[in-house]
Amino acid sequence: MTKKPWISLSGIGLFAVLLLTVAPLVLSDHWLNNLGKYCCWAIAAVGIGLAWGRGGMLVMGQGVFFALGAYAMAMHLTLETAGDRVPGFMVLYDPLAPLPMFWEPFRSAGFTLAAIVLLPVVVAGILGYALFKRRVKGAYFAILTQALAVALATLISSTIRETGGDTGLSDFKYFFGFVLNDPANRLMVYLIVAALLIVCLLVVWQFYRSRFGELLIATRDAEERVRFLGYDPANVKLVAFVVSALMASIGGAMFVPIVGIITPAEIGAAASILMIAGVALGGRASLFGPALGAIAVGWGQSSLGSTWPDGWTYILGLLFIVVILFLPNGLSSLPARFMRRARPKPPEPPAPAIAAVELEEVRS
Amino acid sequence: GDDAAAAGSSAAASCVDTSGDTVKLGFLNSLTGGMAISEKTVSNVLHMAADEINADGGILGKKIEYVQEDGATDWPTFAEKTEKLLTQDCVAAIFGGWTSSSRKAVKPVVEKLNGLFFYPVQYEGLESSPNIYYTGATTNQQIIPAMDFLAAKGVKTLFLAGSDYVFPRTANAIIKLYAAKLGIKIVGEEYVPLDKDDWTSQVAKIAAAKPDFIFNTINGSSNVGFIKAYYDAGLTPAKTPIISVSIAEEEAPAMGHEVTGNFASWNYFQSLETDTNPEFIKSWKAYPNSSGVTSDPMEAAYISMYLYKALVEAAGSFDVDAVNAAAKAKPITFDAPEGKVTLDGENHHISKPGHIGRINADNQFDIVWASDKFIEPDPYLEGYDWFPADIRKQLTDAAG
Amino acid sequence: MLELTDIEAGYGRTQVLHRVTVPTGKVVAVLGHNGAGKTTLLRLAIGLIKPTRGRVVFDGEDISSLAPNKRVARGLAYVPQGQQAFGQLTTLENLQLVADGRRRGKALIDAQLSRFPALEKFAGRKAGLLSGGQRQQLAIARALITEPKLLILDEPTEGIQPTIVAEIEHTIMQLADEGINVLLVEQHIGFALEAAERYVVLASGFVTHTGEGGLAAASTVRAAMAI
Amino acid sequence: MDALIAPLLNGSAQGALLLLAALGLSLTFGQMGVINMAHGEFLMIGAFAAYLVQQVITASNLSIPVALPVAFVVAGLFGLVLEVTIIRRMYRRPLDTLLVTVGVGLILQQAALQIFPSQGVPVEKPRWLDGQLTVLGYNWPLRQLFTILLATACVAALSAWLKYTSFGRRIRATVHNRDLAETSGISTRTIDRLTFFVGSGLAGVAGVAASLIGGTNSQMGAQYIIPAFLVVAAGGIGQLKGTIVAAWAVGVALAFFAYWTTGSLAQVLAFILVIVFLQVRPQGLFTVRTRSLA
Amino acid sequence: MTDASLVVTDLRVEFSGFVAVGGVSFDAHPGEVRFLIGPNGAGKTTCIDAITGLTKGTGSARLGEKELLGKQVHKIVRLGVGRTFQTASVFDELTVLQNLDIAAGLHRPSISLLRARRGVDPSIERALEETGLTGELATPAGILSHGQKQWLEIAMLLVQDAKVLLLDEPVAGMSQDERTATGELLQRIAAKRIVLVVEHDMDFMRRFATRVTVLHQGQVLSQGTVAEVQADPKVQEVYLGTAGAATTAAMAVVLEKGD
Ligand SMILES: Nc1ncnc2c1ncn2[C@@H]1O[C@H](COP(=O)(O)OP(=O)(O)OP(=O)(O)O)[C@@H](O)[C@H]1O
Ligand SMILES: Nc1ncnc2c1ncn2[C@@H]1O[C@H](COP(=O)(O)OP(=O)(O)OP(=O)(O)O)[C@@H](O)[C@H]1O
Ligand SMILES: NC(N)=O
Ligand SMILES: [Mg+2]
Ligand SMILES: [Mg+2]
Repeated sequence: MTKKPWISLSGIGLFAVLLLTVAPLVLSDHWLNNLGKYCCWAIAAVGIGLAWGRGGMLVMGQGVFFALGAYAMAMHLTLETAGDRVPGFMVLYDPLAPLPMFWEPFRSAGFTLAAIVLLPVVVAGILGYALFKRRVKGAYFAILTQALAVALATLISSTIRETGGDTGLSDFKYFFGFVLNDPANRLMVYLIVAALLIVCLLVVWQFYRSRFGELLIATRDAEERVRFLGYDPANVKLVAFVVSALMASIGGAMFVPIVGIITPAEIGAAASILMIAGVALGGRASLFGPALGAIAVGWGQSSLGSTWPDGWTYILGLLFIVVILFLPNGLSSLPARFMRRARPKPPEPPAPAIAAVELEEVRS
Repeated sequence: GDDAAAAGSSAAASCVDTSGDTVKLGFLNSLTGGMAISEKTVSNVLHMAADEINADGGILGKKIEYVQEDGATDWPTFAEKTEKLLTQDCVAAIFGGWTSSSRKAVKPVVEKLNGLFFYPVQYEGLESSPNIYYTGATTNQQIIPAMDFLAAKGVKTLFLAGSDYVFPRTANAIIKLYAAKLGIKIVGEEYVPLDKDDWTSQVAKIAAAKPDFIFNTINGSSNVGFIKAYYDAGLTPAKTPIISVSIAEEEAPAMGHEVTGNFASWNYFQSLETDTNPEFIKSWKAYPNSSGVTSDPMEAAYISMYLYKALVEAAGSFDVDAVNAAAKAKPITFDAPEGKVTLDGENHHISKPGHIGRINADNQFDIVWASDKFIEPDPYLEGYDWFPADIRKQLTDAAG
Repeated sequence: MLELTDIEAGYGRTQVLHRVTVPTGKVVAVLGHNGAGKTTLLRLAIGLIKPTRGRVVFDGEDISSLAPNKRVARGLAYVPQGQQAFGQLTTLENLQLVADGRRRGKALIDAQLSRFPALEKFAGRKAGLLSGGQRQQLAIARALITEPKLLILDEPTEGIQPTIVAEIEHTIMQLADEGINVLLVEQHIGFALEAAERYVVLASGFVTHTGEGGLAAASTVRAAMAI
Repeated sequence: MDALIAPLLNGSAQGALLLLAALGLSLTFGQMGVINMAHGEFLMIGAFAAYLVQQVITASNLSIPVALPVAFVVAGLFGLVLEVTIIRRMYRRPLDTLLVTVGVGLILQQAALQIFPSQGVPVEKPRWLDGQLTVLGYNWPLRQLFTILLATACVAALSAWLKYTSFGRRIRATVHNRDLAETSGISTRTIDRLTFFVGSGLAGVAGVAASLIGGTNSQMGAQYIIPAFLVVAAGGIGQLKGTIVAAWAVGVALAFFAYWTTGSLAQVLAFILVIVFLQVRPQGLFTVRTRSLA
Repeated sequence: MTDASLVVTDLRVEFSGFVAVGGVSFDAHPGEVRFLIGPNGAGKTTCIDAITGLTKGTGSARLGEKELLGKQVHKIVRLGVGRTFQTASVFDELTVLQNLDIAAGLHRPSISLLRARRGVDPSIERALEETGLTGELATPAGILSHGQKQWLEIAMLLVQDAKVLLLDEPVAGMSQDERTATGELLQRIAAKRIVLVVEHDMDFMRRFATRVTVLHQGQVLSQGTVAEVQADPKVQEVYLGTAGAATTAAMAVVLEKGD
C-alpha cells in the first residue's frame, strides 16, 4: 500500500479535477448542490474509513460529531439571519426569554469556525480517552457510540427552544456575509466542500502511508500485542478517532449551508448507520472507497429514492447484505480481485487469524 | 438582516412549461420511514383527486401529470425534493407534507424559488407564506373550538399530553394562554418523542393529577401507546375523557375498543352529513389502495387539489403570481366534503366548520358539537385578545 | 485404518500440501520442520479443511466430504496444536461437553480425571485460566472421552512438563496397545519413532521420506530432515 | 409514597419488556457473538403474528395465550432463515453481522409497511388483563403484572434450557472456538441454527408483549433495538443474570427519570446512565475473564 | 553488574484467593541465559505476566533502580523489558518488515510516526540477520510458520533493543535443529542483555542454560546451575521425574550418536 504513492496521489488529483472543474461545468444547479451534500457525507466517510477500516473501531455514532459541526454552523447562520432579534422559532415557546447563553458566542464567525474544529476534538478526545483507556472495543464500542448518537438526537429533539428540536434549524439567508440564495455564492460553497474533501483525502493518504498507518493496523489486529511493544494502543486509537471526529464535524458544518437545514434526524441512529453504509460499500480500508461509497449512497438515495421509493429501501437493504457478505472490502476491492485472478498465486492473508481477534473483541 | 436577502430570491426563473396539453404537479410525502404510516394515505388520496380531475377534463383543459417524490421522513429530504420538483421537474405546484417540521423545511425553498406548496394537515398556526396554501386547520379552527367545547362542559382542570415536536409544543403554548383566559387550570404537561410508544410513566402522572380532561396533541403511532396506557391505568372517558387533535378515523382502528368514548376535534369527519361527503367516501372506498375510511387530513389533501384547480381557473394561468393575485382578487369558494369552504386570499388558509366527535364502537365519530358557522382562518390569532400582541409582533417580524 | 492418499490442500490460493500420501499403521508419526505442513495435514484428516485432490478414507469409508463432528462420531478424535480449550467453560464443563449424550459419560469423565490429577484439582475453574500445560492435558482428556478408534495428536507434548510428557508418552503407547490407532505429529523425534509403526517426513508440503518406526530410524530421519 | 411506588412498579414493567426484548439478544449476541440489528424487526414479526392469530381466534381472552407460542415459532423461523442464508457465512467476522442485519431490518420494515395497513393494526388485550391491582394505594395495571410474569417465565425457561440441557455448554463452546467445538464432535451447524431460532423466537414473544403496550406497525421494532443492546452490554455479555438486573435497572431508572423530568429527557438520561456505567465497568455487571491475549 | 540486573523480590500474585505466585524471589543478570522451569501451573507465565504488567502482583521487580510493578504495560516496555508469548502473536496482516518497523518505532519521537518509512533501519537489518528472516522481509507475518513467527517475535525485541527478554516457551513446536539455532541465537544476544527463558524442553535447557530457577506451586523450589538443579531430588520428584529424566537422557544419547 505504501509502494506506489504517486498512483494514489494522481488518483486524488483526478478526483480533484472532476469535483472542482468538471462537475460545476456539467451538472445542473440542483445536482451540483446535491453533489455538495454527498461530499459532506463523503468527508465524514473518509474519517470513518480511517477509524473503522484502518483502526477497527466501528464508529456508529459519527452523527454526534457531524452534529457538533452542523449545529455550530447552523447557530451562527441562524444568528446571522436573525440579526439582533431572537431567532423566530424561539419566540414561539417563550417570547420574553433572552437568547440561551450558549448561543451568544456563535455570533462570532471566528468562534464558530474554531468551535467546528475544536468541539469535536475536545469531545472525541475526552470520550475516546475514557473509552480506550478502559479498553472498550468491538461491539461494545459500536453500540455505545450508536447509543450516544441516539441520546444526542433525542436531546436535541426535546430541547425545542434551545436547539429548534425535531424541526431543526433552517432558513438561513447568509453565509459569513454572503447571500446564500445567490447562485455564485452557492457555487462557492460547493467548491469549498469539494476542496475540503480533497484535503481530507490527502490527510488520510499521508496517514496511510506513514508509520502511524501501519501502527494503526497493528493496533486493529492485535491491540494487546502493541501494548507489549511499548505503545499505548489507547493513544493510537485516540488519534484516529479524533481525526475522524474532526472530519465528521467539518462534513456537518458544510452540510448546513449546502442543504440549508439541519435536524436531529441527520445525526441519529439511521443517519449514522447510513454513513457507515457508504463506507462499507466503497471499501472501508481503502483510500477512495469511503468517499466514493458515500457519494454513491447519497446519489442512490436522491435518484433511486425518487423514481422508486419503496424499491430504494429494498435496494439499500440488499446493498448492505450483498456488499458485506460477498465483498467485505467493498467495491474498491473488485479491481484488485480481477488483477489477482490474472496473476498466479499471490499470498492470501490468513483470514481465520483476524477473525479470532475480532471475535474476542466482540466478546471481551 | 436587511431586505437585501430577499433580493437574491427572485433570481431563479420558473421553468414550468404548460404549453402542451398537460400540467406537471409534484406530490411530496413520506412513503418510507416513520411518518409513512400516516402520510401514505394522504399520498393516495392526492392520486385519487388527480385522477378525478383528469377524468373530468383536467385543469384549464390540461391533464395532470404528477411526479411522486418520497420525503422519507427526513426534513432535509423534503427540502431537497422540493427543490428538485421545482427546478428539475418544473412542476407548477407541490402537494403533500404532514408534519409541521416537513412544512418548515419546504417553506424556505418554495419561497426562494417562488413555487407553490399545498399543505393539508391541521397545524399550530403562527405562519403564513405567499407560497403556501394551508387546507388543514389552523389553531383557531381546531384547538380553540376544542377549548371552547371544554369550557362549555365546565372543565376546570386539564392535562396536556403531546409528542415532542413543534406542533404539540406550540399548540400547548397557545392552549395555556387560552386556558388562563377561560379559567381552566393546566395541571400537567407531558411530552414523549414521536417515535416512542411507551406512555406508562406519563399516564401514571396523569392518573395522579386527576384532571377533568386530557388534551392530546400526540401524533402518529405513539397515540396507540398512549391510549393503551390510559386504558390500562383504569382511566375512563366517563371520568377522565381525552380530547385529541390527531386521532381520526384512520388512526382509531389501530387502538381497538380502548379508545371508544373519547373525543376528537376536527373539521371533517366521515360521519359528516354534507352534500358532497357521500360521494367522496364512495370514491375513496372504491379507490385502489384505499384504507376504507376517510379522515380530516385526507379530506384536506383531497380538496387541496380542487383548491388549486379553482385558483388556476380563476387566474386563467398556472403562473404563481397570477394564482396568488387571483386568490386576492375575489374569494374562491367551492364545495368540499366538509362543506362550502372559502379561501382567505391574504393568509392562504380556508374557512372551516369546527366539529367535535366522539369515538363510537365502530371507530367512527358521533358528532357531539359543531360550530354555528364556518370559522374564518386566523393563523396569527389577531382576533383573540388573550394572545399577546408582542409575541405576534416578534413572530411576524422574525418571519420578515 | 485412516488412509490419506495423494492429498493436495492449502489455504485460499496457497497450496500447502503436494500429493501427500501417508502410510497406514497403528501409530503413524508425521515429522518435519516448522511450516512443513504437518498441522495442515492433520486438520485435513479431521475435516477442518477439505482436500483439493486426493481421498481421505476411514475404515473403508470415504469421509473426504464429512464435517468434522461426523468424523468424530465415526471414531476419530483430534487434539489440536497449541493447548486449545474452551476458555469460558470450566474444566469439568469442557469434559461434560463431549461426554454429553454418551452412555457411561460420567465414568468416562472420571477415568480421565484420574488419569490427569491436575484436571481433577481445577475441575471447577474456567479453562481459560489454566496454565498452558493444564490446558493441553484437558485437550487430550477431551479427545479420549469420545472413545476414539483413531486419535490425531498435534504436538501433544509441546509445553508439557517432563514428568507429564513421560506420562503422555506412556499413555500414547498404552492407547496403541489398547488398539487405538494414533496419527501423531511430534517434534520429539526420539519418542515419535519409538512409538511409531511407520513415519513420514514432510518438507515444504512434499513427502520426502517414509519408513518403519523404531529408534533405529532416528539417524536416517535426522539426516532426512537436515536437508 | 406514590412518588416512589408508581415509578418503581411502572419501571419494573418497562424493565420486563426491555428484558423480553433483550433476552433473545443475550443468546444471539451474548452467546453467539452475532449483532443482530434486525432483532427489533423480529419483535415486530411477533406482534404481527399476534394480530394474525387474532384474525383466526377472535376471542381475545384466548388469542393472546395462543399467540405467544405462535409468535415464538414464527419469529424463530424468520431467525432460522436469516441464519441459514446469511449469518452462517459470517461467524468469522461478527462485527460485520451488525451491518448485514441492518439491511435485513430495513427490508423487513419496508415489507411490513407494504403488507399491513400503514397505520398499523390493533392487537386486542385479553379481558382478564383489564383492571388494576392496588399496591400501597397505587392502582397498578394488571397488564404490567402480566409483562413481568411473562418475562419471568421466559427467563426461567431459557435459563433452565441453558443449564439443565447440554445446549448451554455447547453454545458457549461453539462461540468460543468453532473449529475446536466441531472437532470435539459438536455439530456446530445444529447448535447455531437452534440458538438463532430460540433467540429470534424470544423476540417474537417480546413482540406480543409490546403489541399490548404500543402500536403494532412497521416501525415498532426500531425503538427497542438500541436499548436492548445496551441492556445486554451493561449486564455483561453472555451473562443472563446481568441482563436481568440491567433491564430492570434501566426500566426503573427510565420511570424515575420520567417522573422527575420529561419523557424525552428520561430517554436521554437513561442512555447516558448506561453509557457512563459501561465507562466505569466496560465488561458489564458480571464478567467472564480469560487470560487469552487477544 | 547489579545496576542493570532484574531483581524480583517476594513476588506474589493472587487470583481471587488462589495464590498462583506466592513470594518468589530471583535475579537475572546480563550475560546469562537464565531458565525458569517448573511443572505446569507452577506460576512461570504468571511471573512474567506480573513483571510485564499484564497481571497485578505485589512485592517488587526492579530493573536496576526502577520498580516495574504497578506500572502500565507499555511503560514497562519502554523501560526495556520485552517479552514473547506462549502462543506466538505477531501482526498477521503486516509484513515482517512492517512488524519490525513498528517495534523499532519505540525509540522514535511520536511525531515521526506521521512520516512514511523510507528504507530499512540498520537495527532491523541486524535483527533480520540474527534471526535468519532476511529472506522473508516482504512476507505477511500471518503466513510465516509457527517457528518463524517465534523468531520474528524475538527479532522484534532485538530491534527494540530490549534490556530484558522474557521468553515464554520460545522453542515449543520447533524441530531439533531449529531449537539449536534458537538456543545459539539466545546465547549470542545474552551477551549484553538479560535473557529469561521459560521452557519445558530439558535438553534445550541443559545445552543453553547458565543458571536455572525452579518454581513449584508458586514458590521457588530450587535454584542454581543446570547440574545442581538436576541433581536436586525435589526437582526430580515434582518436575523431571526419574523415569522421565531417564528417558530424555537416553534419547539425548541416541540423538548424539546419530550425529
Ligand atoms: N490459515 C492459513 N492461511 C494461509 N497459510 C497458512 C495458514 N495456516 C498455515 N499456513 C501456511 O501453511 C504452511 C504449513 O503450515 P502448518 O501449520 O501446516 O505447518 P506445521 O508443519 O504444522 O508447522 P509447525 O511445526 O510450525 O506447527 C506454512 O507455510 C504456513 O505459513
Ligand atoms: N487469571 C487467573 N485466574 C485464576 N487462576 C489463574 C489465572 N492465571 C493463572 N492462574 C492459575 O495460576 C497457576 C499458574 O499459572 P501459570 O500460567 O503461571 O503456569 P505456568 O507455570 O506458566 O504453567 P505452564 O508451564 O503450563 O505454562 C495455574 O494453576 C493457573 O490455573
Ligand atoms: N401539523 C402537524 N400535525 O404536525
Ligand atoms: Mg503445526
Ligand atoms: Mg506458562
